[in-house]
Amino acid sequence: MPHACYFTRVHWLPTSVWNVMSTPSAVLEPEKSSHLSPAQQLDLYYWMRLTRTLEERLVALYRQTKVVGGLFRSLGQEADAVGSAYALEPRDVMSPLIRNLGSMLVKGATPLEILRQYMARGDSPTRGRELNIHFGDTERGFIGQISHLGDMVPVMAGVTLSFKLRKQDRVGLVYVGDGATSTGAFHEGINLAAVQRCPMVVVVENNGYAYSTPTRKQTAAENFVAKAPGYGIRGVREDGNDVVAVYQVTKEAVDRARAGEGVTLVELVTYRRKGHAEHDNQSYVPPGERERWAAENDPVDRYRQVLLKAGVAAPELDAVDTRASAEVDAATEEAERSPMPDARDALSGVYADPPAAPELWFRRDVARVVDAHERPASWGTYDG
Amino acid sequence: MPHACYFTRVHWLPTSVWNVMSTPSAVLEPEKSSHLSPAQQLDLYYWMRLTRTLEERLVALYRQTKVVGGLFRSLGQEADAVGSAYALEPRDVMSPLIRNLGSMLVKGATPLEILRQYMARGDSPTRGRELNIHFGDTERGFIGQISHLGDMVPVMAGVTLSFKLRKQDRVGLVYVGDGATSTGAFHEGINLAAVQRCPMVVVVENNGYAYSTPTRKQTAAENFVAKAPGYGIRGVREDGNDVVAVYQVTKEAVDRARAGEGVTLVELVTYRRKGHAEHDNQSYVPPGERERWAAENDPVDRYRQVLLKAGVAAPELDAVDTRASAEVDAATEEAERSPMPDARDALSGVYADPPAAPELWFRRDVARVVDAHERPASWGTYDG
Amino acid sequence: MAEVTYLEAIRQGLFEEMERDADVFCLGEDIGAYGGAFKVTDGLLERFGEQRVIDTPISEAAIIGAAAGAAHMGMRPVCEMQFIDFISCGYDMLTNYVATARYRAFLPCPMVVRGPSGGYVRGGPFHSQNPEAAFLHTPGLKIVYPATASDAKGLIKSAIRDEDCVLFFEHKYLYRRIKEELPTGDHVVPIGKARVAREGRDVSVVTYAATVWKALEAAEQLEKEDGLSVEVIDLRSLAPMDDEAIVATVKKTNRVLVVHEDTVTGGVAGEITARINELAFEWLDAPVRRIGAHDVPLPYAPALEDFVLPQTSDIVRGVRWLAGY
Amino acid sequence: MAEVTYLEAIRQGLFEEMERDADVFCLGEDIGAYGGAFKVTDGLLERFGEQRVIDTPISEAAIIGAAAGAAHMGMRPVCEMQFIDFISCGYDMLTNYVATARYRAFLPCPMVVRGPSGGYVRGGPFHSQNPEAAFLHTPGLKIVYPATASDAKGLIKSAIRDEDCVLFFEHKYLYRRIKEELPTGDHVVPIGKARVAREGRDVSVVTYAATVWKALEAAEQLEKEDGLSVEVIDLRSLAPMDDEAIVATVKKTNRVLVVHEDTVTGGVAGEITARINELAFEWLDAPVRRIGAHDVPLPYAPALEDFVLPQTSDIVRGVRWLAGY
Ligand SMILES: Cc1ncc(C[n+]2csc(CCOP(=O)(O)OP(=O)(O)O)c2C)c(N)n1
Ligand SMILES: Cc1ncc(C[n+]2csc(CCOP(=O)(O)OP(=O)(O)O)c2C)c(N)n1
Ligand SMILES: [Mg+2]
Ligand SMILES: [Mg+2]
Repeated sequence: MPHACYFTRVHWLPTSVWNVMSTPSAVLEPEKSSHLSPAQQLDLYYWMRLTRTLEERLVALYRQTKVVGGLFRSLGQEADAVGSAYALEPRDVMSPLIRNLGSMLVKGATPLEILRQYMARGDSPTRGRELNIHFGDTERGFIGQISHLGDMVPVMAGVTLSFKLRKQDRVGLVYVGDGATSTGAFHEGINLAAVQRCPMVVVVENNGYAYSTPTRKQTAAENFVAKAPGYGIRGVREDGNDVVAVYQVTKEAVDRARAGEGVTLVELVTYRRKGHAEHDNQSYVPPGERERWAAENDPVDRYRQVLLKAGVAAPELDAVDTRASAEVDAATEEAERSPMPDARDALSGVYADPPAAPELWFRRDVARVVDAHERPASWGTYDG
Repeated sequence: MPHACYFTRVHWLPTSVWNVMSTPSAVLEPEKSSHLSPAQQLDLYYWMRLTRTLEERLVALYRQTKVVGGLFRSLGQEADAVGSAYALEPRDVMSPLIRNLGSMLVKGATPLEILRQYMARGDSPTRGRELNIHFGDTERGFIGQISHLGDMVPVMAGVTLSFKLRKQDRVGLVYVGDGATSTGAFHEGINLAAVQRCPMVVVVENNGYAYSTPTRKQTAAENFVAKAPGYGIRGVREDGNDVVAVYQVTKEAVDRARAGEGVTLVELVTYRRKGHAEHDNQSYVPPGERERWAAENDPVDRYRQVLLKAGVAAPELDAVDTRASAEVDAATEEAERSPMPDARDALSGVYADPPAAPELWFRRDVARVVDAHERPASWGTYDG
Repeated sequence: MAEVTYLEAIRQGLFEEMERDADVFCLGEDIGAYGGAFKVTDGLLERFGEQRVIDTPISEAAIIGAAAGAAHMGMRPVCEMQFIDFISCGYDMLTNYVATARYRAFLPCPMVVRGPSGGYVRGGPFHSQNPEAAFLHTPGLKIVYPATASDAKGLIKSAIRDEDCVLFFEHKYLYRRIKEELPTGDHVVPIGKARVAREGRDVSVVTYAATVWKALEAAEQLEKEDGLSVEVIDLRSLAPMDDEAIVATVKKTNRVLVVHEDTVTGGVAGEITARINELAFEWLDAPVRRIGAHDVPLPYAPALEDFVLPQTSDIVRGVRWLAGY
Repeated sequence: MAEVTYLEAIRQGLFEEMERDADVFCLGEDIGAYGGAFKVTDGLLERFGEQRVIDTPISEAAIIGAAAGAAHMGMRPVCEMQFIDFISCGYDMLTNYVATARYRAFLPCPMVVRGPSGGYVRGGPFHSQNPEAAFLHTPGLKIVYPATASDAKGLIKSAIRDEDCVLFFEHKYLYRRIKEELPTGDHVVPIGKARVAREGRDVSVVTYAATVWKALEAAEQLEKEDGLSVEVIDLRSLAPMDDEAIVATVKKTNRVLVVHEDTVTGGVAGEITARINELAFEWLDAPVRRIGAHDVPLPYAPALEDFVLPQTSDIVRGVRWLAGY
């Protein structure tokens, strides 16, 4: 059972790093200092807390059926999302997945945007076109993902190829899950980026499951860094629930990419404590497994302990918690006031030219499209 | 330059084997004895010679414009094709590529079938439907390839999965080129087979080029066995121009697969001495490279020397050469007598039911379809 | 006898075929312990074991390719696409390898690729697709898309028994909304035969899948409000297509509305219109008209999805237009 | 002024656009030192260097995906598929990622995917395909398929300048068989506009790509042998389609034959037929008829390929049938 093996292979504090070089595996020393100022250390705590608080709010809204479509949690994975994204510069570009709400917050997405997205409002980033956190902003440096797993890897290979061709001092980071590593797109994209020595970092979030499928059914390899040598790139494996370690290992990979040293595969070992989406009852999870991770290895609790040990005062951390809640409260109120989309907006912007698709003949001069009884009884719950 | 590095990394006789286990690379001892009887040793020589003689005949026919479509040579690669296929039992199944004419001969394809294919005759194995050696026979145990590279890997994963599900004592072997390893299909197929522990052997024929693309532009890895750990499978790298070594290393992989030990990736290092197809002038090849391989590392010459050193009498080998030529002569004569396909056969057998596609309305009761002047001036030359 | 949902009907069909034929097995993502994203394969693992209900990595091309390989060897694989939208990842494998296998290499390829399809469920652009048009164009594939529970069961059984590859599209909006009593015994529905879902004299609606129900709803309304008698043809199979049934209804009503949920441009309705033109032009008293989704990716916000997709009220307007022509 | 082949015209177009705009770059298999399987990119490497003429691994999905990523960042990638048949490996990337990028995420995706297409060349089932039907169905993609050297040059330039993804299909049978003098200067042909290849009064043939030439050949013969005046419309662009031009010719001749090289079922001719039906039904004196390839994978033996594909003699028979209707 891979999750079991995570316990044996991943040590808690102090963390250690496994490096696999493209020539037979060598082991590097763990990083020493964190290079993080006290303010930055509090920052990391804030982003993790904000992620969790916002997701908890989304659960409440979901239960009130105010969320359209599925709800995806990153409970227990906040450290891997926040720590890795925190290693990027504002000019860098990242491609998040459904578990990377935290990464998006770090990169500048706001709780208000995310709430409007989940509630399918007309003033949400996609104006009600795409689900949950499937949105992006090239200005702030994150690309809107699509559902088809693996596809973002070739796309980010191209994003980073453009950085290289234009000699820009920018790096790209692409997230993939353990499951997504099985896709052809992952393989083609990482290989192309490796050959082109694109300034790209591939973060494999190994959270033990792909939907209901445990990692051992996803790959026969013991870990995902083992894939690095096959692409001739550097690979690193890290405890994904240690936010500082995650930051360090990602930062090093980002710095190397920036320095022209090409692609690094960073495997972050973590655990998906909730189901694939809210509707998933996790019947397939061995008893005690979730509870164990919750009790022994919650990334927020762990980091709080680290900061307290480091001398940060408890009230200071409580203040951060309060601030996060206040921000989420305010955002929720505003999001609830947001308008629903205007139906006719559905036709605009498939192409730059023509600006809108024609309204079809059977719709001309029709005001109300849908008769009440036609509205599906349930909106159902559909996955990532 | 990868080809250069082959010279440094691959020793000629005696050969050595690199094994890469899915745990950090360990090195195994080279195999000792060849387990080949004198008769079998002559067999290998016969199949290599027959391959070369048949391809030389095809070149002659190509120059006489009797070949329809492109002509693909395996000159200099006969050892990797013949030695690997020779490791299979008649009940085993193989999926060849365009450079595996030799493998197909070993598995029971006849020169007559191959000549008829290349000449697009009505009594050829595909009745003029598919090109060159794109044909198969499940009885004799080889599957007809398609052009789309990589696709045969998932297919063979399924062939071998069926062996496993039915508890049959059978093994599957799939060939891929260095270029084909970059396809998503290769990745998905080998990974699925690895997870399912299918009795499958993947032979990567690393001949230095994919069409005009040198291996260093195909992958940043130093070699292809480095991909094995990422799939949690065994990997072996061998001198592909040493037919006995190729046989040994493949045989071991086949035996392991048969014993339920799962997938092995066998990288065979060889060199494509001719162009991608006959029309390719190889302008992109560094001067002297081909000549060097021809002079220092021709697999047929090398093996002939081995046999002579081992005490086989020259006349015995000459007799084999004569036999091969005679067989190709006879097959050519017969193939030239073969009829062209019957046009209306083009509509049959897309489905089991209906048995044939309907003849379209504008064709009903039409005898002659094509006016002479419509026949394309040239048949052109189209690639693999 | 108890009523059975569209979803349960498919499950029963799979179950019965696996009982009947040891060569039938299922492979796909999360189909084992989890029973599939929609629970279509629920209980199969318990009954048939891990050897015949295989959880795969996330690799649609390999799922389809491996099914083809096993099919060549005489097995009868049933592939699940977790959502049919992901069949696009196996497009090359299906159109180039699978569809041509028998023709180019005389390799039998009896296999089924099935999965939840279609919209009206707030699934957004990647969980609502109708992929039939992309495959109708490829000789060598068969395509079915049932609208009723009874057809769903009868067609999945035929698909599994067919000697060639059958794409079996299941409409997820119908999964739990459609309930019927099913015929007892070995209930098989032949591939390639349409069904008259409702007899009528004035106008014909030719459609399939979820819009069959919208057409029936519209027919009701038109009978009440306009006294129009609308015939509804449920194609059920798209490849091969039942030309006879199409021509029969054209000759009967002389006015045809072709309806599908998929986007109009390049959709299956174009093919149907062309066939009517070729086979029954003289019988047409009005142009064949098409109703389908607007030509945009499917947005997920309710107001937007409802606007983009064809609705009952659209069919009502379309039929009125044809009746008044 | 010298005559230029269809192939050389495309090469010139690429060359000129790369000269004009530093953001334009090419990527594909063997397009650099080798100049591409058909030499369409010959000389580009020497002129623009390895940074702008990139030899990739054999990874069509990554080629297309990487082009999209670079396009988001403001570059204008031109992807070569070594044969267009391999675009099927990028089908998911094109239809799900690229086609939806602007709509779902407001991501500009100006890129071109081009490659040698079509048959009549003994290429067999995997080196002769016409993939237009598989993409016409996807909102968000544009499709052009030129028949003349002048259109080939003018359309590749427009495609590169377009703000969205354009699939540029090149007919390999025409590469070296079609020669013309090209307009001088910055010769651009707008996407979405058809061309009257030959004026006529009695029957219209609506077609594109290689069959334009067969239609013209047939028109000649029909004029000589039957005194029939045949109008030939070369669509050039399939998405968007030039409805005006189609309706205009229908209103002129009232008899239409739609011809393409691709297989008939599910092909583009169905869409064209449906549009004529919707937009000009009253003007039809005969059913719209379709001529295309028989519904089988394309075999490569000359006798078989010639039988499967539409030929000039077929168009002659088709027009005669319509004229006599
Ligand atoms: C190509 C493709 N196939 C199937 C799916 C359906 N699907 C959505 S999420 C998911 C599991 C993803 O697991 P993983 O990559 O480990 O990410 P995680 O959810 O664990 O973060 C699956 C199978 C998909 N989105 N794309
Ligand atoms: C998916 C796909 N893309 C492109 C091609 C065109 N193509 C045919 S052979 C070839 C090179 C293959 O190189 P390699 O795999 O090394 O095999 P080799 O010819 O060296 O034996 C290419 C690019 C193809 N057949 N399939
Ligand atoms: Mg996971
Ligand atoms: Mg090669």
